[in-house]
Amino acid sequence: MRVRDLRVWYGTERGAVRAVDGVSFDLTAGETLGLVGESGCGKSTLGRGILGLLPAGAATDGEVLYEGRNLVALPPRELRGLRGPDLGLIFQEPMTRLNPLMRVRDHFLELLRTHEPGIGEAQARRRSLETLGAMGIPPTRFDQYPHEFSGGMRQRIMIALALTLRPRVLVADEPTTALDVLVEAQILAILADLRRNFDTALLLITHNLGIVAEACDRVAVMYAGRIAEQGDARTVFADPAHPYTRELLRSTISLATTELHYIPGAPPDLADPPPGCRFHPRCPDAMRVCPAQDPVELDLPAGQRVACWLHGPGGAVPEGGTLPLEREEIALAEEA
Amino acid sequence: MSTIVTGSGDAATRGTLAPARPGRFTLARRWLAPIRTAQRLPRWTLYAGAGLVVLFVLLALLAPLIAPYDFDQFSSHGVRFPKQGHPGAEHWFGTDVRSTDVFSRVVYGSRTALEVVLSAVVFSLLLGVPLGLLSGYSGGKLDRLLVLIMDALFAFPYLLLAIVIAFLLSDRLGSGVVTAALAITVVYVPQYFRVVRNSVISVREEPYVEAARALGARPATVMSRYVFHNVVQSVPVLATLNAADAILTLAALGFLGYGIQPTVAAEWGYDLQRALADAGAGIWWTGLYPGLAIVLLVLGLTLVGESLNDVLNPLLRRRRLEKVQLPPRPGAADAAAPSPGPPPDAGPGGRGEP
Amino acid sequence: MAKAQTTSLRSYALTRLGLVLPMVLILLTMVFVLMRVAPGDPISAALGGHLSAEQLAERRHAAGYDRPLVVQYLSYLGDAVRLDFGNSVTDNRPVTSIITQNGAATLELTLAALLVALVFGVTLGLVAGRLRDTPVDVAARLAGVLSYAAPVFFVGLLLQLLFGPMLGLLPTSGRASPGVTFALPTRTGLMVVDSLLAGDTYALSDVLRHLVLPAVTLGLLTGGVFLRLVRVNLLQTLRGDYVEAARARGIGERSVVVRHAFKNALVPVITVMGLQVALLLGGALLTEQTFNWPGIGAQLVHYLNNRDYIAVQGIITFFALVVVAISVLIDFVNAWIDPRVRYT
Amino acid sequence: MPRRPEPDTAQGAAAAVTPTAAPLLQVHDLQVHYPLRGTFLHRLLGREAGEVRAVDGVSFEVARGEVLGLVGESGSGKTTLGRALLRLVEPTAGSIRLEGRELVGLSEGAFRPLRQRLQMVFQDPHASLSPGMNLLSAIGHPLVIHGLARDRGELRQRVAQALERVGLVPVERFLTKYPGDLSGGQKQRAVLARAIILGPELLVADEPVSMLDMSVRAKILELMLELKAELGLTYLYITHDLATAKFFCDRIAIMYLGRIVEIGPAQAIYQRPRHPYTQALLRAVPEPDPSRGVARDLPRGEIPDAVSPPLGCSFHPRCARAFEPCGWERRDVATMLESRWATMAEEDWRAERALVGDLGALAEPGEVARLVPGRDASTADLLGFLQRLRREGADPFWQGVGELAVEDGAVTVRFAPAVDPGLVVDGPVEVACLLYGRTPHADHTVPDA
Repeated sequence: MRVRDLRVWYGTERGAVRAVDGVSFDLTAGETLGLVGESGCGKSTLGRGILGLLPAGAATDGEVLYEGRNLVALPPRELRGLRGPDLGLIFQEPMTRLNPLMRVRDHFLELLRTHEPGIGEAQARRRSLETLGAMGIPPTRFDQYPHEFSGGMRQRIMIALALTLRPRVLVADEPTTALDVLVEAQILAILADLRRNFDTALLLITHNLGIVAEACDRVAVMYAGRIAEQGDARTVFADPAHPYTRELLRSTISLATTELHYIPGAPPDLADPPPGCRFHPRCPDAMRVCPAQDPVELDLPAGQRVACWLHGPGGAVPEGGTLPLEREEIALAEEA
Repeated sequence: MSTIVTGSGDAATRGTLAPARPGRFTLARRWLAPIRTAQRLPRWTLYAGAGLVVLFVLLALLAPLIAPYDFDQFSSHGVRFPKQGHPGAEHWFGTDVRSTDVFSRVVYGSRTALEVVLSAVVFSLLLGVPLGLLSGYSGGKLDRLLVLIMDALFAFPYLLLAIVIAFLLSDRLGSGVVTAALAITVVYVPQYFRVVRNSVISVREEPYVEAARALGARPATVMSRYVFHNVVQSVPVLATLNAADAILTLAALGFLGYGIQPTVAAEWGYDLQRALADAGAGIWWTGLYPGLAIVLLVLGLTLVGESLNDVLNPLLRRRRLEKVQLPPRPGAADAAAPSPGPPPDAGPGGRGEP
Repeated sequence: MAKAQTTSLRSYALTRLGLVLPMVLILLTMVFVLMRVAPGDPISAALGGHLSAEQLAERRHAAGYDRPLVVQYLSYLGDAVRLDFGNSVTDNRPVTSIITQNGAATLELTLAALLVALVFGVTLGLVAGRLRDTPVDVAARLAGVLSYAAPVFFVGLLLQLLFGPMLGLLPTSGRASPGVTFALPTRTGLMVVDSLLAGDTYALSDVLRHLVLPAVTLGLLTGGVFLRLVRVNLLQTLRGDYVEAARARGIGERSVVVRHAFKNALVPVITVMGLQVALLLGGALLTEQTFNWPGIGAQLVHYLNNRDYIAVQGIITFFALVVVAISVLIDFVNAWIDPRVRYT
Repeated sequence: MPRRPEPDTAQGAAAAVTPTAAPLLQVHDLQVHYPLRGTFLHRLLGREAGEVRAVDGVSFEVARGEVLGLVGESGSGKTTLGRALLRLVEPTAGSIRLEGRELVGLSEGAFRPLRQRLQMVFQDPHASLSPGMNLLSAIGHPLVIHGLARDRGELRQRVAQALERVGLVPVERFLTKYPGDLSGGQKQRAVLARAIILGPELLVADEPVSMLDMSVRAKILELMLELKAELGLTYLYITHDLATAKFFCDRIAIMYLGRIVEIGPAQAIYQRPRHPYTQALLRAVPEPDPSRGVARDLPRGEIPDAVSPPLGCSFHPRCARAFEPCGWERRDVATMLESRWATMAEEDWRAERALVGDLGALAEPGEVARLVPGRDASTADLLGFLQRLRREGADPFWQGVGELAVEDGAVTVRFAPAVDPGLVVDGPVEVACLLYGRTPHADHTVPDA
């Protein structure tokens, strides 16, 4: 799947919110791409935008190429046909994602009958139990109701539901945020094995850099509706090119943290984002050119792709543009 | 839906911290804020409903000025009014079987209705809300007992209850406004009790109530300063919808003959019961106008209640999502739309758009 | 593995029945107290004018009103449990016979009205919720509010003006034309059922024609409440997480709306139906007066006017027991439909 | 950026904080049980409706100026414990002593003055402040309650001072603000201001940063460290996040299902976790280091239902190193069978399922499991099947199984008697696991994490 210059804007009373504002990236089969960013940076909108699951008031343009077809331009009926057999989505809170009045069995039968009308009950049962078994759900609990399962079990059922028809692309929107540490690790192990067992391309959306580092091959760091930096996980973590990636890594508290660090200020209001590079108000390396012009996406020799004037093509920077930007200190209490 | 064309020019209101205007009304203004910003449908129904209610309030207050005759006057200057006379210049709504002027009875009827309903709502508020607060916050045996009693009252066909109480009280207090109001009160106390109790129970679990207890605040302070504020917001909606219901109950009592006796005051339900006999003979005006009066007043109150509920209840308040029209992609207009080139290959130049 | 078990419907039923006992007790006590609020005792209240002092005393002794209040209370409870409400003072008619004869008429009217309310209220509610904020939604909501705002007797009056003399198609008083009432053998007391059992199509059509106007009038009243409730619930379920998850799985919009949203939206309707029946019984009282339908409501008004407290007490107790029975029934239906209820 | 004071000597952080005389807080065998709202029948027949033992016998001490971390997943009872200390929830048993003074059983009136010394910060900043009170009245309310402000002037001045202290400057702008106008971080600062305005000694912080954005978490933690240094506070830091706990706390107590399973200096625990649960937690925490893959050897299943916790050590059903005395019991038979069938093809698991009768009977705790064979299966088939599984011995479950026998038409599985592990000293740490403090069996050496 190739996403080219995708834009998703919401119309609200305060004007148009530019949740996703020109995002491009690739997702290849059997590869896991981690999409990471603080809350409110538009990563969920991007995840849902690809599958066309946006609320009514959202406007989308740009290209999401999948097997030669642009999903953004696809008529809704055809796009719905793809959801299930080709595209899958896993949500954050598992507790409310299953219909409380339907047994787990009926969820699977409904799914299989919708996409493969002719399928017999026995065959449908067998395939559902096979996927559920792979997720660690015992066959004896197939006929039970959702409220009889714990949070972790329900998330496994959701993943099984998404994987039953072997989709080529799976989007997981903060799949483990609502779960405890041990159950989170169990779910991450399942998602990381998707490559081997189901040859699925996985877009894993999270705010936790640790999950991206351990479970993803490539990573894309998103800030205020745009991708600041993307590339192979090892390269990006070892030598972050974009100042935001660097600051985010430093402010993440992990077992190795010996010193607290934070990024001053708060993520911008997407209805009226700062001009030019949207990180410039909070960026320690901000230069004069940063608020003036949008940064240009560039591929660095090490393999990352970054949108920042620090690496910007020399020619496009007006002279004097690289002088540090003077601006008044951000107040301590000016925060998210 | 209106289309918002976004140019880089128009500066949408930045989300700056609104300068705080200290003063007594800040709290009230915060409550009313959602109403001011209500969107199309709820705002329109709110104004329509309010208009109707105001009309009837005016009718009630200025009844003597508006009504040409007294509510039980059947003659003027010695001339007796026609019996079941057709609506005409003399009697806009015609006259009924007791040859009293229908228009005057409708006008005075609004006064009775509002009087009874207002006192009923106030009585049930004064009884239901404190009981609900106490029971919701204290819990334990008192709570279980009260809930059982209120549920029993709630399950009972309320009209039956109202009739029996009105009937029993009429011996002692006479069948005037007070009896009707008390009869209706008993019916609605359980509703206030239940709504207030449920919201107290949900608020009691909120962290800021626990924080108040952690600070050492006495239960009374916790209830008044922390719990009351957040519970009382649901009462206005309930009061309006209840008032609408009370009017129907009052009319029903009147219709069955247990409401306010005709000699005491004009009452639409009673007039309708009289008009039922006329209907057989095709006399429509004696029933139509009091009936319409009931419907319009109840409609007004329900619309106000409904739209208040739509506006205040965050769940129902639907963010008005206007269709947004994307401007052409910056810089894409002049360059050919980026052809889906080969996947980003390595190399310094890259494929950046200008 | 935290294997929670679904407690069977049976054990849930036991607990639910357990909760009914205090409710019935409270209702019966309330009725008993209400009756004692009236001045004097039932006998003198009802027959004070006609009988001499000692006859009154003798009748009062026979009826046991001179016993201490507590003893009266216990005997009242005993009778109520055995559904023996004694005889009415004014016409010495066993209250139980009043209940069976007139009660059936009220039951038939209430059931028909409930049908109308469900059809009118639920369908319009689903339509309004689905097509939110379109003209259809506004019209449906207005219809809902109007049907709720118009008192039963006013609608009855309008219908009588419209259908009565002018068209004569739909009779506006009584349960059936005199001929049919006389001919029809009463097995269940529900004339529609009796005429079906008797296979008498003419009687059936006559009874149905009599039933239409009162049932519609009473049905509209509760229909308004159902409409508003279903609409609000549907708005919430349409935004439910499992609906979004179903769409993400590519389930067709129609089955997402019907199988997921509608079904979950209707569950709360069932729980409220218990309360609505109480509203209906109240409304039946009015409808019976408007269409002089020989129901138990009409009887109650009649006995109340004659201050016949024993009959009134009996009828009200019947009402209370019916309401409690229906609320238990509704809970069973609820537990059967919503597995979570059985589980808690 | 303040550097966390590195413990100068390598041998452990115990020396970092020199506990002064008597410990500030002593908790001994604290228990908090919530009665289950039994059905009407339970009350009618007087049968015990069961209860949730949220806190099931916890003992620890907190020295003045120390930060003790209570780390555990959901259902571990850490939040209930925190709230019990402030009597927001009544303890069922045990004692809580603040500087030697017993708090459990004190009347609310007698306890109220002591509340000035004990304050709490809650997890959800958006819900910790009443929407109807502006910051001046919200933060000033504790002073009004305890009558510490003579007049409005002094009240305003002390609130302004507190706002200054937590960084909500310029103060005039924030005094008349309502919680609705503030961001998450700002609200948590206001909550901290309210907590410190009474000059407390012990602050119970229940997940103070878990609902804040990554970039704000560090700022609030740093503020709390500054407040501790400046006001000599003692913290009880409740969290599920092992990373912030490691940075923030001097000593740590790991909690599972209402009990402390391991307690000791933070450095010692992170360097060499002893309890299998702690080891698993530290393996499972995702670290931002791509060379480390996703954790693989994880405990099975999930946190059991707290109403009837597993016998013996409540972690045994999930523990890969559980052995004979750990408390294997009847319910584990069903779990073992079901997790086995999850991985098998349909025909195979159906065949095995047919052998075993109703699994429902295995839902109650008990040291003997009685398995009635399926309709068309004999006790011999069932016994053979179980013995075959035992020979495979793939599941630690079989370590706890004593004798398999056929008794009147059913196969009985007898388990070794369960031993409830108490806290045992092991170096600078105390741990509640049967692998420690006893003469460990030959084949259960204690591998390093």
